[in-house]
Amino acid sequence: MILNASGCLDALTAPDVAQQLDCFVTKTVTPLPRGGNPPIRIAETAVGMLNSIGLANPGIDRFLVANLPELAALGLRLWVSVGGFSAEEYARSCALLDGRPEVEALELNLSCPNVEEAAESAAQIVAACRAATTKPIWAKLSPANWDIAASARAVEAAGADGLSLVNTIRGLALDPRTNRPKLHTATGGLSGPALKPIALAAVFQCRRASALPIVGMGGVWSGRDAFELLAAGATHVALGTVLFGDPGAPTRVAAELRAELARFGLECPRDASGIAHDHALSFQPPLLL
Amino acid sequence: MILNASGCLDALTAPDVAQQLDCFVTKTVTPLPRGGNPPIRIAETAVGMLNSIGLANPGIDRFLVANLPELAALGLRLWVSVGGFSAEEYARSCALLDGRPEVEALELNLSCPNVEEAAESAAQIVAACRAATTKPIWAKLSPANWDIAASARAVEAAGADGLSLVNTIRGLALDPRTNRPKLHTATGGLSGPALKPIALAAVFQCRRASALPIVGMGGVWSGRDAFELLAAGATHVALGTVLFGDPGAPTRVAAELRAELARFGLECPRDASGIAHDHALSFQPPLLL
Amino acid sequence: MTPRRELLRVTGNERVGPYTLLRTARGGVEPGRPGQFFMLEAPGRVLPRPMSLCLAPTGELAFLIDPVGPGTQAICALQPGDELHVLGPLGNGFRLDVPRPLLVGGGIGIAPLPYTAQVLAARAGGRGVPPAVLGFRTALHAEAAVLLPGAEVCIEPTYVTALIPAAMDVLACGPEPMLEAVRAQCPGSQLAWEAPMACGYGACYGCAIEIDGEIKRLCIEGPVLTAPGSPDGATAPGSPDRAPAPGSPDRAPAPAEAA
Amino acid sequence: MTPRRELLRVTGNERVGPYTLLRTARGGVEPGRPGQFFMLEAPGRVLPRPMSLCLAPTGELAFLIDPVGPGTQAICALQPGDELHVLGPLGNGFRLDVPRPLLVGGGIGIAPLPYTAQVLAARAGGRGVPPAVLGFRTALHAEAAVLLPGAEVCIEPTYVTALIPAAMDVLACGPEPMLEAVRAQCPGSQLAWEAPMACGYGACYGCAIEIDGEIKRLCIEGPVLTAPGSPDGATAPGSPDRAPAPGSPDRAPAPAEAA
Ligand SMILES: Cc1cc2nc3c(=O)[nH]c(=O)nc-3n(C[C@H](O)[C@H](O)[C@H](O)COP(=O)(O)OP(=O)(O)OC[C@H]3O[C@@H](n4cnc5c(N)ncnc54)[C@H](O)[C@@H]3O)c2cc1C
Ligand SMILES: Cc1cc2nc3c(=O)[nH]c(=O)nc-3n(C[C@H](O)[C@H](O)[C@H](O)COP(=O)(O)OP(=O)(O)OC[C@H]3O[C@@H](n4cnc5c(N)ncnc54)[C@H](O)[C@@H]3O)c2cc1C
Ligand SMILES: Cc1cc2nc3c(=O)[nH]c(=O)nc-3n(C[C@H](O)[C@H](O)[C@H](O)COP(=O)(O)O)c2cc1C
Ligand SMILES: Cc1cc2nc3c(=O)[nH]c(=O)nc-3n(C[C@H](O)[C@H](O)[C@H](O)COP(=O)(O)O)c2cc1C
Ligand code: FES
Ligand code: FES
Repeated sequence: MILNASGCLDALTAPDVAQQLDCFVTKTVTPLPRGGNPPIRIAETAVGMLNSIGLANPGIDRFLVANLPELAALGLRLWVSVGGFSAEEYARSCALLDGRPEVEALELNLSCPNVEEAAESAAQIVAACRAATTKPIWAKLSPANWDIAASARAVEAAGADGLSLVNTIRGLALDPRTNRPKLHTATGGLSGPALKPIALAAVFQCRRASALPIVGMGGVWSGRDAFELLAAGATHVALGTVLFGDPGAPTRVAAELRAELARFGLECPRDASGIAHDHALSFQPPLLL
Repeated sequence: MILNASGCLDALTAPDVAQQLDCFVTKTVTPLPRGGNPPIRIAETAVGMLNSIGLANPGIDRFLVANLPELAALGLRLWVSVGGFSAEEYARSCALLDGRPEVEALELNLSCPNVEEAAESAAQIVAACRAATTKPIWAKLSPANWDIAASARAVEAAGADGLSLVNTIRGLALDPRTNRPKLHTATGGLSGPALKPIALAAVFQCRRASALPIVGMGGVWSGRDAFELLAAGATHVALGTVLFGDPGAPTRVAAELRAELARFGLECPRDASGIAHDHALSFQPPLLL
Repeated sequence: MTPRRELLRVTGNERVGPYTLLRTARGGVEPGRPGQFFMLEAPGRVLPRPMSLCLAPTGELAFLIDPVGPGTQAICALQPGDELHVLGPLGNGFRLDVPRPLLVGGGIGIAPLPYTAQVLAARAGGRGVPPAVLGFRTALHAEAAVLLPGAEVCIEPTYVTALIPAAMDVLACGPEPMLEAVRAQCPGSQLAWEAPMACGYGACYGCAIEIDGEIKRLCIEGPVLTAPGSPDGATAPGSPDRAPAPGSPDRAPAPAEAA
Repeated sequence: MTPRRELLRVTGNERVGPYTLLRTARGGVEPGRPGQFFMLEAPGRVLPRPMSLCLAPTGELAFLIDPVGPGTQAICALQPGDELHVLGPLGNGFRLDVPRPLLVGGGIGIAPLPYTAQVLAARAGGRGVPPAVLGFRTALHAEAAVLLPGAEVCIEPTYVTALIPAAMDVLACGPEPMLEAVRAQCPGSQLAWEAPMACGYGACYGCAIEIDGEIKRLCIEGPVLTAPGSPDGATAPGSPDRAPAPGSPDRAPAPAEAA
């Protein structure tokens, strides 16, 4: 399954891009509306980009009333990315979304500002949300983590149904003329091809540590990149930064991925999942959706 | 001051490269000798490289007897990088090095395999070493850390005299023919230009959080890169991966750095340190060596 | 509907003062309305770069580019026969149904005006090209004025605002300080703003600015925004009553961290 | 002393079978001893690539390159007039003071042999070039044999080891399985091994292999290592009595994590 990475596509302004995907993931929705950070919010680096959008979103209440019906009208399979600043905030949003049939799954953005990324904290949030919804919960982890495998095990134990790997990692770029940070917030999240080896390592390690299905993301630019995330252990792949330059990427990457699978005599993405591991992994993640 | 990054230069096989530096840093020395990991140990990625050398080194006892006198004979200013698997191991090596006048400072590789990178753990190691030596202690931190500024504050409180930022971050690359990891250990440390925005962010955040001087490193390829690390808050710069392709890099980067300083009307590296910060920082790190 | 993205062949690369006029085959890409923009692939870079359409010769598109950084330099280095991906037209262009149009450009802000003049002239039938005033930093930059024959040109320290007569329907593009000055001086003027853009079609929220007290995406709401008021003193219907201040953090909400 | 690194101009790029013979001006770089190697800058890549010297025409250096991946492909794409940094000569080459030299090459392993033959011939005075046997995968690959006139050539399924007479002083270069076979068959043979190399001068420990039960750096201790024994059955003085097995994890120490 090919999805978009949360925050990298607005299905309402670009429905035809969203329709190329197997499933659309919303930008992270927080309890209160957020305008986001002041400009400058984006900058380019060597084979990557930095962003400090700052979770601009209408807030969960308005999202439920205004955005969700519009998104549902597009007929897309829909995941909602949920953010917050405490386990209770996450759980409240999950509870509000639980009753909405148009929402297929919830992705918890556990790499949110001001939210501690320690394994217990992520697990606490997942546990609180688990109690609030019966929908599948995908835990999105940050690669800025000495032992991401431990986090994966912790959120699995807390009741997550899947992992989304990875969010951006903190980076900084200076303006060559002023020597000041390009971004207003100074540091921002690094995405794009620069993130790919880091994402591959995270997926590889989490697949060893946990039986959960994984949405792999980070610098996917081609079908080969998608194939490699699958090989490292992902069961699905999400496209982020590539969408900015190439709104046709979902169709292109899907075609390239099919060709790459065929080259290795594999029938479907599932057959490629985990093949980079030395020995057959002892488990097969559940298909989940 | 321009140094080499630990593990990226052997002064004994390339003394003329080491002599271009202001100060030579040894490869990390552990209590027991280590052969390192099986091949393949290195691989290239987009604008970066992965390594899983595995801390190959002769062990502290043989290092003191064999390597240290040879290094001293080269007449270099010398830092020794110390590794271990517990605070006691680090402290024991520091105590052994404390009495050696040819060693100017100790860099603690706190991003070592099997050593928890949690803030307390790094601080515990620093505290143990602080009790074992009067030599300056530089704490080398990993960027795989949700809150590196907290780690910086913790090691400062524990008695570190400086920070070395950053070590490599975990990455993975697959062989395009076999779809298996290129490295024998599967994952390895990502270094080179891909690490630069991550290193800049770490230096920037730690400079805000702590008054310690900082050796900045991560993808320095040019005098401009060195300048940017200084601007972000480093007081010194270390060269790593660039040395592999260009053993003349210390001389070249130093010359380019002088030109870059001149372009902005600055006299010495110190004048550039921290200029990327919006407001004059309230402290000036001590010169320390 | 997201606009068309196509791989277009470069057909020309000419120097115009310090700028480069890059011509491409048009393929199936529509030139769109004057003031709309395109995202041009920048070879070797991760993100494309937004560019106004400068000219639309038969079967071609032409962009005027100031090589200020790595992306624009990579685009300006393209030679005839090379190919690049082009996405567009994007955003909202100038409203052209105005009685007394005056084109106002500053520096590389001249870029969208030649195509604007051409379309206005075509609409006006025999009544010729609309008047235009242009300001430049140096005589070298002012060489770009050849692209807008008949325009009145000034060079710093004279500012282009000194050349704008009253009660005209201003269509302006230029650096932010110039646009701020035009907005203050010319009620109801249509101003083409800039912001850093990663996508150009509403996906990234990188181009957000404050419009009407709300954070909006310039690529979707703009890049052309109408200043409050009208040349006659009335309020232009349907136009935002507060103009944006891209890049001015004091107008933006309280900072938070990361995305 | 680290060897010289210089920016050299490419003077030629010729196809030889599936390989590329890249010629550069020599500058101040010494050709060194046959079997030594150079680190060639690979345009657009982070790390340079190790290459044996293939030929040393007056004022030039020439490398024979198999474009197997991004680095070698980038080097093979260089054209006359381009420039690249070259560091070397590095490592230990072949000992040439042997009474009955026989050159043995497999595939791209032919690379160091033409220069080796030339130097041996010069040392031998009028007694001509040393004998050589070469094995290749296909007839196309075998076209590279033109670089070593007079060599006996075989193509798979015949293996080059079938062509090696007894009691010769073998100087061999080729893929690992070939070198293992030669080592088993020819006591005292000098074998040029390969390992991934980031630096070529002892800085990175990336090329480590097991030699004499110890982990050593192939770039410093090799790439040429002498197999145990001697063609006559005696033990060659000063040569390692155990040959390395690069890339064979079973000989390497227990795995640990990261650097
Ligand atoms: C809707 C829209 C339409 C545009 N149309 C055009 C166009 O038709 N022609 C054109 O040339 N540009 C146009 N631009 C601007 C152009 O997109 C940017 O200059 C370009 O993205 C910069 O990319 P870069 O990689 O070259 O430089 P970057 O490294 O991305 O940026 C370089 C820096 O230079 C600054 N800068 C911008 N202009 C100048 C300047 N004149 N001198 C010095 N520094 C400067 C920028 O603020 C930026 O921080 C347009 C922008 C937008 C949003
Ligand atoms: C001392 C030394 C001397 C060398 N001399 C030469 C020389 O003179 N000429 C030369 O061409 N090479 C030579 N090599 C090998 C050469 O350095 C590598 O092929 C090169 O570094 C690969 O870089 P890459 O980026 O092209 O491929 P990478 O992506 O780095 O590697 C490609 C992969 O292909 C594998 N591979 C290697 N050879 C082949 C092959 N024939 N077919 C398919 N896959 C292969 C490698 O194991 C590697 O995993 C030498 C190596 C050493 C250590
Ligand atoms: C502009 C931008 C905005 C993003 N916003 C969000 C967000 O709201 N929530 C979230 O979980 N991730 C967000 N991300 C992270 C992406 O979902 C993704 O994890 C990351 O970009 C890595 O994938 P990529 O390299 O393919 O872009 C954002 C990324 C970018 C570039
Ligand atoms: C081959 C290699 C070996 C390394 N060995 C060590 C080491 O022994 N101890 C250590 O603290 N860091 C080690 N590092 C990390 C570097 O010191 C440095 O932190 C990192 O490479 C980032 O700098 P760079 O991008 O300039 O290479 C090693 C890096 C490389 C590439
Ligand atoms: S440029 Fe991406 S939302 Fe406007
Ligand atoms: S190649 Fe770097 S030590 Fe041998």
